[in-house]
Amino acid sequence: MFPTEHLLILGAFLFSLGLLVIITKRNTIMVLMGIELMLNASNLNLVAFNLFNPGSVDGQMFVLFVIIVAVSEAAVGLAIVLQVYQYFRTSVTDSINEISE
Amino acid sequence: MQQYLISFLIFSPLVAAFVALLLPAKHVSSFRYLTLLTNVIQILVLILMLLSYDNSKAIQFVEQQPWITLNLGTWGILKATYFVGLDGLSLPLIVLSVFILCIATISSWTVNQNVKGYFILLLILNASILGSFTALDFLLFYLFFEFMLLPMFFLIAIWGGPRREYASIKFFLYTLLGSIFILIVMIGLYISVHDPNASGVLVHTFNLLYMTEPSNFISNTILDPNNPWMIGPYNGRLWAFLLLFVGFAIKLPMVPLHTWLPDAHVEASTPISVILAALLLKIGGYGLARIALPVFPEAALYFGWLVGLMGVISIIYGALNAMSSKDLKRLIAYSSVSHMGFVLLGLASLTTEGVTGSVYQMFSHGIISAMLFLIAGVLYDRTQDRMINTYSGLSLKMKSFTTMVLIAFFASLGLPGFSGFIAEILVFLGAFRSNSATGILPESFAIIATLGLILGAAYYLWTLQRMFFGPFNVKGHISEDQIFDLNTRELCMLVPLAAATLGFGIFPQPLLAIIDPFAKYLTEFVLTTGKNLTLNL
Amino acid sequence: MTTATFMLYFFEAITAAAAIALVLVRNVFYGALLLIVCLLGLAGIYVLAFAEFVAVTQILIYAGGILVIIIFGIMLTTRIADKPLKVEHANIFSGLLLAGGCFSLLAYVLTKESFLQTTVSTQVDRFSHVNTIGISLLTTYMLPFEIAGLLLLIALVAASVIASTSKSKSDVPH
Amino acid sequence: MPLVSFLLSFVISEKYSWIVSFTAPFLLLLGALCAAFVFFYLPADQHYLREVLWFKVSDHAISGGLFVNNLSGTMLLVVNFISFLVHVYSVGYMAGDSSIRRYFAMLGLFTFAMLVIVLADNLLLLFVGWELVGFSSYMLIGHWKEKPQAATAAKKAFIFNRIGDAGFLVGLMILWALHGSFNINDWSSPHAPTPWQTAASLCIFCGVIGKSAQFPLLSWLPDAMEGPTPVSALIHAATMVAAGVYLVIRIFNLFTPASLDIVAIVGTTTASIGALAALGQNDIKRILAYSTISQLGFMVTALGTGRPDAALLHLFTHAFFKAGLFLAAGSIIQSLHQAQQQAHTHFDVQDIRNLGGLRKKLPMVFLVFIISGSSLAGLPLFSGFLSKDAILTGIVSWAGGSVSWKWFLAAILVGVSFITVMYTFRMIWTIFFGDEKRTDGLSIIESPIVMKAPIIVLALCSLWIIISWNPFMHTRWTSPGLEHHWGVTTFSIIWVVAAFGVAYILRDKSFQARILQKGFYLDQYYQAITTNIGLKMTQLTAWIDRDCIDGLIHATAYAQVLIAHVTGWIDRALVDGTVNGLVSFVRGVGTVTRSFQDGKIQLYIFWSVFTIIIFLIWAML
Repeated sequence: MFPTEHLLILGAFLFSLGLLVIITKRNTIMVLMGIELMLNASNLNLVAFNLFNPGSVDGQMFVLFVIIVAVSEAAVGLAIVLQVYQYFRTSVTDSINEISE
Repeated sequence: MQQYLISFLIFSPLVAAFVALLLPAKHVSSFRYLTLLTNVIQILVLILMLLSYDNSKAIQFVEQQPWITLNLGTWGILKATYFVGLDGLSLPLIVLSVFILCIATISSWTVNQNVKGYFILLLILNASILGSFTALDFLLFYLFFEFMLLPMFFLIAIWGGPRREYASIKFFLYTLLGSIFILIVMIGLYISVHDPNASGVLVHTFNLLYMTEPSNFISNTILDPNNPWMIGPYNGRLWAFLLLFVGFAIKLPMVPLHTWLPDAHVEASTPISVILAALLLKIGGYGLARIALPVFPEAALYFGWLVGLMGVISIIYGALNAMSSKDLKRLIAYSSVSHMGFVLLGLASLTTEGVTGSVYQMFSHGIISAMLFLIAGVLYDRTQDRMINTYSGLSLKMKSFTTMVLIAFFASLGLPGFSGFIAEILVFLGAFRSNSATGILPESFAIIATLGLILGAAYYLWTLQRMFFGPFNVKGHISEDQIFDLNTRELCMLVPLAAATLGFGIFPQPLLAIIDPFAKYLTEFVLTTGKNLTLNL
Repeated sequence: MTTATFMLYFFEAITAAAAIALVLVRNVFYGALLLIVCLLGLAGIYVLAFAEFVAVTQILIYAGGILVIIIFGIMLTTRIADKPLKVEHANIFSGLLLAGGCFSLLAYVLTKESFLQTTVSTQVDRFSHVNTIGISLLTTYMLPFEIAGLLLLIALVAASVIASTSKSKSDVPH
Repeated sequence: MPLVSFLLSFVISEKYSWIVSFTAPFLLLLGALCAAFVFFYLPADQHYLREVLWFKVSDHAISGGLFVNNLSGTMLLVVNFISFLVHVYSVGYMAGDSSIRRYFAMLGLFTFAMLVIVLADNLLLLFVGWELVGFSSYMLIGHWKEKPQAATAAKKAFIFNRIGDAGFLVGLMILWALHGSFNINDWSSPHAPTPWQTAASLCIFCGVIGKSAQFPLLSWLPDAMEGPTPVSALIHAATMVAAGVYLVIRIFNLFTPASLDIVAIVGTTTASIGALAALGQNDIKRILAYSTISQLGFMVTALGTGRPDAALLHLFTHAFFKAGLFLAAGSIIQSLHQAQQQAHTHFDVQDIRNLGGLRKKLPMVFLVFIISGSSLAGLPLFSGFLSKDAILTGIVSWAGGSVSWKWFLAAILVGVSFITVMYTFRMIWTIFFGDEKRTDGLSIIESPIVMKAPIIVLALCSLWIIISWNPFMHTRWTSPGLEHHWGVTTFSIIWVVAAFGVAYILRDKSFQARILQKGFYLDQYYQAITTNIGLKMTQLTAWIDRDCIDGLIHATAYAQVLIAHVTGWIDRALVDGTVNGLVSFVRGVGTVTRSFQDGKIQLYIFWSVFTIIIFLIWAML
């Protein structure tokens, strides 16, 4: 008996924490980390649900694609953060609110 | 082809307004020429119509198109038609309107502020005036009637004088009040009248011709002649007549309801004053003669004395007020009140002379008041000052202007040879004969009204004496070189008007021949129908 | 309790602890390190959940790739290297509310559903997964795979392009 | 014949179109000749009528027609002839005036309008002419419009006329209601006197009172002397004021006995007031004006006594001698003006106290004054004597044998003719005899021939020959019904001579009673009436308008605004109060939602996720 529910609860927990990070942290990079955390939580869920269907690897395939997307996202996101940083001289999100001005 | 001529008259300014809407606002003069072109086309069409008009027939150039037909199930069918036509009442007014609107356009040449909007409003006004003078469907009439208010309000409120907001709002509220009264009656009539030609189904109609026929009223409705219900001392029809009377009297304007007029005139710019005095006031008289009298003939007989009394009061009161005015335009406005009192008096008399005189007076006052307001405008253009006390001895500097003023003033005070004389004498004759012929007005009304003539002479001559005679002098900030004689454009406006008032004063027959059959028909209809209807009191 | 179960709990605990620490920590650099711990823990869980290939990919890409990028980013955005980049916390209440709500919701759903009855066989061929994945990547998931490659390419090019054109706010003429 | 008359009117109007002013007298001459032609070739007791439809109301056609009989033929001649002479005179008198074109145009219009009155076959057309005469007289009195007095006088004249015209109009209305027609010939047969008929005739007589300056509307005529003197001669002596008399003669059938009595009383009153006032005046033109009023009173009295023929005769003679007097006076005024300009002195040349002994300097004018003045005074051998004699004869026969109030009127009239002699004598004496006063030392040149000629012609017309070969017989003119009364004639000769004597004795006395000078203060009364009643009325109406009606409207407007405020308060306090809770809640939401928009990404995320969660919770529960 594999405690699948553990994985699912953990996924939910990680997802919530990722959300928390995204909302509370004021640094852009930390926000990106929070996103990574949430992506991983979903990956964990995919893996866990894949256990219910032993013959197939569809869930794992999805995990792979998610990782690829995450990579792209991280690359582009960090590039933007760098650019924003050089533009505003800060990586604090609330300071970058020129859109509202 | 003939039947579309009226529609052409009404809609050509709308089309022009639409075209003007599309033109870029910076081509200022294009709007002026466009409006003028529209007016000229209208005049041409009108001449065409006059040539084919037959004095002996009743309503001509009729066009009737289905407009609104709503099936209300058990409530019957609501039917309003696009129904226009011309008869001896509307034709003179249409002639007057087209003519005056053209003059007003020429007079608007000096408008420089927001030209596009101004001329578009002017064109809309043009269409609605013509529409309300030709409509034979109550709903259509009311639509045009109300529609007139809107451009007028803006024309006063945007292009007016210093107190224009006050004046325009006063104008608007007053007229709106009148409109509400008319609306109430219209709804009542709509409920009470059915179309006799509709077979089987109950068709509520707005057709004014059907409304005049007592047999077309549905029994036991509020305005049914045989309806015994009373509202207070009178039955529904008498109330309805009173409401209509007040509604149109505001527009006319009659004395206790007239105070919007001086303010509106003083604040409005010259062309607007011209249109207001020459055309809009006529809607009141037109409405009374077209709707109130024929639809409620027995009420017209019953309240005739009231209408006549208010007319007499207007005549005297307006003249007295004119005498006390210090502002030239205000004086003219009050003189309008006084002159429109003659219209009331003549209509109330219900004699052929009286009614003919009323319509003639509407026509003649249209011409004369247009001229008077143009004169005031000429002076205002020069000096921005209309106070009578500011000037004296203008005749020495402005010779042709003084000639025009003399013509206008004497025409207005009813000198023979001018159109006002014919109108007033007919009204007097009718009003005096009314007692022996119809028993509506006592003779004393006509006699008291002659006081108006004396007062008219007094205030005009006094003004002449103060402003134009004596040694030349102007007060205040006005320099002498601001006073110069008429230019060609002003002559172009004033001379045709002067010629018209002279022409219709010396040769009244062509116009009278148009009006007379209508007046005869109206009086006979009202008298016979009104006497046949029992008055439940 | 089998070793596998123990290992599972262990990795789960590590992951959860690292995630909680990530939330609490103020230093961004520490945060990145804690994220690595968290991701490694997850990789362990993947191994235990019979997803070896995913676990390897996780370690390679996340721990090896993304985290390196993140740490580079941290270092590039820290102006003075010796002063650690501190992070202020904001919206703590709303964040907690949201996260709590989210978690309780998900937990409620999870406990309500009856996944637990489903028996998961542990008797699976341990290496058949990599095989299957390889085959399905080039057959069933051929198109997504190619697109993913393309996406990666685009992302990389884009990232380098974005990062290369540097402009400061003070340089921009207003 | 009618074509000629038509042409006549047409010719006169022609001049209206600003042809050079010198053609005007010529055209008038043409007109006068036509009139003479008409007058002499018209068979007696016949009339000519030509009608053109003017306009039509219902079934009543109102025509514009020309009607010529003996009466209007005479009038035609008088009007045209005097008008012609005045035109000629004006060429000299008005020479150099800047607005001479307007002057002649208005003279032409006046003559035209006068002819309309004379020739009209219906009362409405007559009324048209009546008013036009008033208008042109207004323009002519106010000709020197830069003079404020002229403008005031013109206004006064027109308004006084207008008051009369209003009465006329009422009369027209009554007639229209009675007969449905204005045609004068329709009433040729006397109707049975009804109250309405009396009313109608009296109302029309109101018009006459206004136009012919009868009591109580007489005070405009002296003021009208502000106009150019030829105008005074033409309009205010010869023609226009006589139009009233003519009108009564024309529609004499309409008058009932009762109304005729009133006419007689009015006439007598006017005659006496005019004569007395004339005695007290110092301005030469005003003397003449009051004398005109007095003479008009004579005519009206003659009418009232049922002697239209006598009235017409007096009208006829009066037209000539009064026009002559006016023109002569004008000639004096002009000569003196010119002399003044040369000598650079200034005094009022119209004030007879400044004049004296002019008979040597202006012999021709003196002669004319003597002739015309004698005629005015009613000395035998002059036309005035004949016509006055006719009137007196008429009044004596009217008064009848028994003593009644009618004799009282007769006595007054006799007294008036006495006073007439006195003021005429006084005027002539003061101007032409005695010592020269202010004119001393001025070299006075007589007027040019264009001015002299008309005066002489008019003076000649004042001789008895024009009227009748026998200087004591007037029967050619009067109707057969009026017997020539030698007793009256004799009496009047004696009476006039006696008056002459008295006047000579009293020649140096002046009658400076203020009441006479001011024309019995009539003006002051009118002033008081107009200012007290008229202006108060206008102020009252203005006040009503401004304060009552507008005030009411403003009050309603304010009430509306007040109600709006009250409802607004209710809205705020009660409705809004309940809503305000919501509002503050919404405001909270608003600030929250505002944060959606303030660029904080994390809050965006928070809210979107929050919403999703809320939605999910809602979806699951």
